[in-house]
Amino acid sequence: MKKFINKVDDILLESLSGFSAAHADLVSLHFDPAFIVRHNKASNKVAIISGGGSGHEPLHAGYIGYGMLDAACPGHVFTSPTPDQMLAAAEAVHANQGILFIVKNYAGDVMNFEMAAEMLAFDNATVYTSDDCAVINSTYTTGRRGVAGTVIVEKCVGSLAESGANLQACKALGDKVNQRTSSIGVALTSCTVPAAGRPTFDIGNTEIEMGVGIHGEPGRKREQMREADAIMIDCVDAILADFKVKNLPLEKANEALLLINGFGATPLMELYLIYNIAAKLFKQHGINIARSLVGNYTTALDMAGASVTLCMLDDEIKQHWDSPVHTAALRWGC
Amino acid sequence: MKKFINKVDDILLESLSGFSAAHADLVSLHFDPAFIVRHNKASNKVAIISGGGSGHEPLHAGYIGYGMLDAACPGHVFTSPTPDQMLAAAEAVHANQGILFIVKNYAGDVMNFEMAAEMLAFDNATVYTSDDCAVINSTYTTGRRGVAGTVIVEKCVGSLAESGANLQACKALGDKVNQRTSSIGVALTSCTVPAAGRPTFDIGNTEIEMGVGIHGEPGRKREQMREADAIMIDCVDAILADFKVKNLPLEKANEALLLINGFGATPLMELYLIYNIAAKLFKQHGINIARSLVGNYTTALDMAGASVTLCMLDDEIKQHWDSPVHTAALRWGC
Amino acid sequence: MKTAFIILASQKIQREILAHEHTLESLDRAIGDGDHYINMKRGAQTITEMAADLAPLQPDAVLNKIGLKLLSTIGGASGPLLASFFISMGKSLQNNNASTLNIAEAFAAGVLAIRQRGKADLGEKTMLDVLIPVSNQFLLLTQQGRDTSHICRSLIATAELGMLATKDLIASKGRAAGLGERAIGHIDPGAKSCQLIITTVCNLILNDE
Amino acid sequence: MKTAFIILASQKIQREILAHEHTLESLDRAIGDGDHYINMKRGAQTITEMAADLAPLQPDAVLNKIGLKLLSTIGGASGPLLASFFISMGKSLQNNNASTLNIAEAFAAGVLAIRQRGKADLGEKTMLDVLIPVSNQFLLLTQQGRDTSHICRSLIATAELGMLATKDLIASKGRAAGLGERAIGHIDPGAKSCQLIITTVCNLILNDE
Ligand SMILES: Nc1ncnc2c1ncn2[C@@H]1O[C@H](COP(=O)(O)OP(=O)(O)O)[C@@H](O)[C@H]1O
Ligand SMILES: Nc1ncnc2c1ncn2[C@@H]1O[C@H](COP(=O)(O)OP(=O)(O)O)[C@@H](O)[C@H]1O
Ligand SMILES: [Mg+2]
Ligand SMILES: [Mg+2]
Ligand SMILES: [Mg+2]
Ligand SMILES: [Mg+2]
Repeated sequence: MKKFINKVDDILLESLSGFSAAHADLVSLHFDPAFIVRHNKASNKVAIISGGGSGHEPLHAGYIGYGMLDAACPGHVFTSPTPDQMLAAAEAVHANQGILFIVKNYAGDVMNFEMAAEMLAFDNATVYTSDDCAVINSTYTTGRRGVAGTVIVEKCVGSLAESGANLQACKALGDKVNQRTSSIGVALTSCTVPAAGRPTFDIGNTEIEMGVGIHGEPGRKREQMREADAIMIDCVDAILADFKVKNLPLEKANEALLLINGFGATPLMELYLIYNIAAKLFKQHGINIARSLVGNYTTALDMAGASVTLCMLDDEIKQHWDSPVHTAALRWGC
Repeated sequence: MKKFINKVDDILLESLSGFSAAHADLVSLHFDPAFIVRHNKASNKVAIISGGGSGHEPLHAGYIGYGMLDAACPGHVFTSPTPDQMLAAAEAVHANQGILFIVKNYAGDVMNFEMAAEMLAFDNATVYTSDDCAVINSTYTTGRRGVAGTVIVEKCVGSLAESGANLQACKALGDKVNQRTSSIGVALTSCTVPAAGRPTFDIGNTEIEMGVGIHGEPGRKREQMREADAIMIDCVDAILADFKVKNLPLEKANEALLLINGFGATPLMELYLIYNIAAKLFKQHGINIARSLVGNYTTALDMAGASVTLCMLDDEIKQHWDSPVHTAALRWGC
Repeated sequence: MKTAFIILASQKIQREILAHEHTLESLDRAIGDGDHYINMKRGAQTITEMAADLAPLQPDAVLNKIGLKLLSTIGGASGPLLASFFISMGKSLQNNNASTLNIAEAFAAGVLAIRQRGKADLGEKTMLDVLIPVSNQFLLLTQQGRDTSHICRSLIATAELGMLATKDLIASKGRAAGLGERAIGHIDPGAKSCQLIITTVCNLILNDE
Repeated sequence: MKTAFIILASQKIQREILAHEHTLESLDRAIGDGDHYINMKRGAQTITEMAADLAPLQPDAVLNKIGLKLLSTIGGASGPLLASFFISMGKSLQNNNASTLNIAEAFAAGVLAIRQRGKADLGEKTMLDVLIPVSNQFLLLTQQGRDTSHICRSLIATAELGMLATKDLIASKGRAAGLGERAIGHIDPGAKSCQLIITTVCNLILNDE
C-alpha cells in the first residue's frame, strides 16, 4: 500500500483539515465529534444533513454549501459515523424548520442515523438512498445500497430546501429522486482500506467485478474483462431492467440525467469514453440524456472502475438539478 | 492493462466524443483534423488556443469556455498535436484580435505549435509554460517542462482576453503567471499508455519517483516511500528553492495560490491531506495561501501521485483567477 | 458479576481481538468491506482505556457506560448493535443483585435489543447466529441450575457452533445481504467476533474457579 | 532515386519498425514518454497507404508529400523533425537529376532542417547523433567517388556507431533533457529509429545490386 499519509489513525482528521482549509470560504470543521458545517446558512429552512463512512470523497463534505447540504458527518474509512456526530451537527445547523437526514442504505448507516434521529430534539425525517441495482431484487436482502445516485438526491433536496419548502416536501422529493434513480458499478481493481493495508479483494489481471459496491463489496459476479462497449451494454441493461422492476415508465419523450462516476483511480479520459457509449445505448432505448455529470463524485478510495447512474427527470427534478449550487465539488449558476 | 476502452486506436476520438456530448452546451468537436471549440465566442477578442498530447484530462479541453480557452487541439496520448489542428482551430475561433497559443514547453509541442504559428495568417503569439522545477536548472536542459501550472496560466490569460485586452497584454500576463509559478510532482505508480499496454516505468512497492513528469518521465530521483509530511517538505523546499533561482521575492505579505493536483489515480482524500501539510509548510515560510485548488486538473493517465504548484499572486493575477469562468472542469461566478 | 471482572474481561477481550486481526479482517474483506477488525479494535481499546473511570461504578452503570461509549466510538453496523446490547444489559441489571439468572436475563435483554435495532433474527448470517443460541442456552442451563463451569463450557461450544453455522448461510441482513449465493462458504465476521468475546469471558470465569 | 524505390523503401521501413516494436518502445519508456514506437508506426503506416497517390509523382514531389503528410500525422517531437527532413530533401531535389551527389546534398539539406527546427546539434543525445555523421560521411564518400555499395556499407556502420554513441551521452534536447546523469546508459529512441531507417534503405540498395 502506497498512499500519501502519515499515520493511518490520523488520515481522516488530516484530510478533513485540508478540506476545510482549502474551502474555508464555504465550510468549517468541528472536532470531537467530527462534523463539517456550511457557512452562511439561512436562518429559516430545513437543514439537510448527510454523512457516512469516509473514502467516498467528495461525498459528502464536498457537497456542503449553498443549494445542497448544511452539514456532513464523516465516519472512519468505510465505517458509518456515530449518532453523537449527527446530534452535534443538527445542533449546529438547525434553522427552525427541522432536519432532513440523507442516508445511504447500509445497515450501519441506517442504525446510527436512526439512533440519532430517536435522540434528536428537533423535527426530523430521513431519506434513505438505495439506487444500486447491482443487488438483484430478491428475498434475501434487506435493501439496496445507496451509491452515486445519492449525489443527485442531495442536489435536488438541497435546492428545494433552499427555496423554503418544508420538511415533508423535502423528504418527498428525496424519496422521489431516489425512486427514479438506478446505478450499477464495475470494478477493475480493488480499493485498499488504509488501516487494513492491503486490497479488500483479489482480482485477476483480466477480471472485473460487475456490480461492485462503493466499499469494494462483491457485486453480481466476477467476469472476464471485455471491451468497454460490452461492459456498458450490461450496465445499461441492468439499469433498464431495474426500471422495469421499479415500474418506471420508459417513453420516447423521457429525459434523463446520466452520471458516469469514477471510483477514484479511473482517468477522466476513460469516463468520457464510457459516457459516450452509455449515452448512445440509452438513446437506443428511447431515453434522451438531457443532463450529464462525468467525474469522481462518489468514490471508493483508490479503486479503479466506474458506475453508471441514470435518473429519470421530470420538470421538478430538472428544475432542482439546474438551480444554483455552490459547494466544493459541484458548482454552477453562482 | 485494464482500462475502459474498445480499440486502442479509437480511444481518443471516442473519449472526445463523450466529452463533447456531455458538454454540448459548452463546446463542439471537429474531426479531421481534431479540435474542440467553444460555443458563444465573443466576436472581438484575442482567441486563446491550447493543446497538447492527450492523457492529461481535463487539460486542455476541460478548460474551454467563457473566461478561459477558445479552442483546444488534442494530440494522441502523450503526443503533441500536429500543426494542421492548430491552423484549423485558429481558423474556427479567430475573432479579429489575433491568436494566443498556450503551449507546454516540450520539444514536440514547441515545434508543432511553432510550425503552425509560422504558417498562420493571423497575428499570433505564444506563451510557453515551464513551471516544473523538478528538472534542476542546469546546463544540460533546453528548458523546463510545463505541468499543472498551465491551468493557472490558461485561467488568467482567458480572463484577461475576455475583458478585451490585446494580444501583447495577454501574452505578457501569461508569461508573468508562468514566471511566478513553480510545480513539482511525485509518482507512487507509473501510468500505462494504452497503446503501449504496459507501465511506462517500473517502480517498487516502497519507492516513489520524485520530480516525475506528467508523461511519466523520470524525475529528480527514485526515493524510498516516506510519510506524507516528509514528502511534502521536499516538494515545498524544491519550490522555494526554485523561487530563489527565479528571484521571486518572498515576503511576509505574500499571497499565493496553492494547487494540489492529482495525477489520475490518487483519491481526493489523500490530495486534501497533502494540501493540509503543504499549506502549513508554506505558511511557515511566510507564504499565505490565499487561493486553493485541489483535485485532478492535469493528470498523467492512471498514474498515482500528485503535484504541488505554487503561484505567487499579485492583484492582477488574483483578479483574473477570481473572475467568472464557465468550463467543463473549472466553473465559478456564473 | 463484579465491576473488576468486567474490566478484566475487557482487557482479555482486547487481547483476543488483537490476536485475531487476520481472521476478523479477512472475513469482512471476503463478504463485507474489510473494516470489522478495525472497528472492534477501536471499540475494545476505548473500553480498556476507561478502566479507571469504570472502577468505582456498579456493574449495571459500567455496562451502560460501555454501551454509550461504544455507540460513539465504533460506528458501522457493529457499533449501534453492540452499544444497544450493553445499554440494555445494564438496564436489566439495574435493580437486582446480579445473580447468574439475572445475568442470563440481562444477556437475553441485550440480545433482544440487537434483534430490534438490527431488525434481524436467527439464520440471517449475522452476529445473532451466535448470540441467540448462546442466550437461549444460557437461560436454559441457568434455569436448570447447572453450575457455572458447566454453563461456561456449554456456551463456548454453543458459540462455536453458531459461528460455524454462519458459513453455510446466505446473508439476508448486513453488508453481505447483496451477495446471494456468493456469501456461502464464509463465516460472518460479526458472528466470529461475538464468539471470540463469549469464549474469552467464559474462559476467564473457568480459569478463575 | 526513383519514386518506385521510395515506395518500396517505405514498405521495408514500415516492416522494420514493426519488427522493432519492443526496442523502440522500451527505449522511449526508459528516457522519454513511451510513445516513440507508436509515433513511428503511425507515420510509417500513413506513408505506405499513400503508395498509389505517390506512384505517378516525381521523387522530389514524393518526398515533399511524405513530409507534409508526416507533419499532420506523427505529432510529438519526431513528427515536425522528420517532416522538415523530407520537405527540405524534396526541395533540394527539385531542379536536378537526382544523382548520388544530389541525393547526398539533399540528405544534408534535410538534416540541416532538423537541426534548425530542433535547435540541436551533435552530442545532444538525439536522432542527430545518427543523422549528422551519416550525412557527413555520405557527402564525403560521394565526393570521393566511392561506389554505391561501399557508401551503403559505410553508412550502415556510421549509423550504428552514432546510435550506439547516444548511450553514453547526457541529453540536452528533447524529453530526456530533464534526466541529467540518469539518461546515461540508454540509447536515444529517435537515434535508434533513424539508424533503423538508414540501415533499411542501404540494405535495400545493396540487395538490389
Ligand atoms: N441488521 C443486523 N443485525 C445484526 N447484525 C448485523 C446486522 N447488520 C450487520 N450485522 C453484523 O455486523 C457485522 C459487520 O460489522 P462491521 O464490519 O463492523 O460493520 P459494517 O458492516 O458497517 O462495515 C456483520 O458481520 C454482522 O454480524
Ligand atoms: N530538439 C530536438 N532535435 C532533434 N531531435 C529531437 C529533438 N527533440 C527530440 N528529438 C528526438 O525525438 C525523439 C523522441 O520522439 P518521440 O518520442 O516520437 O516524441 P516525444 O518526445 O514528443 O514523445 C527523441 O528520441 C530524439 O531523438
Ligand atoms: Mg464498514
Ligand atoms: Mg510523446
Ligand atoms: Mg465491515
Ligand atoms: Mg516519446
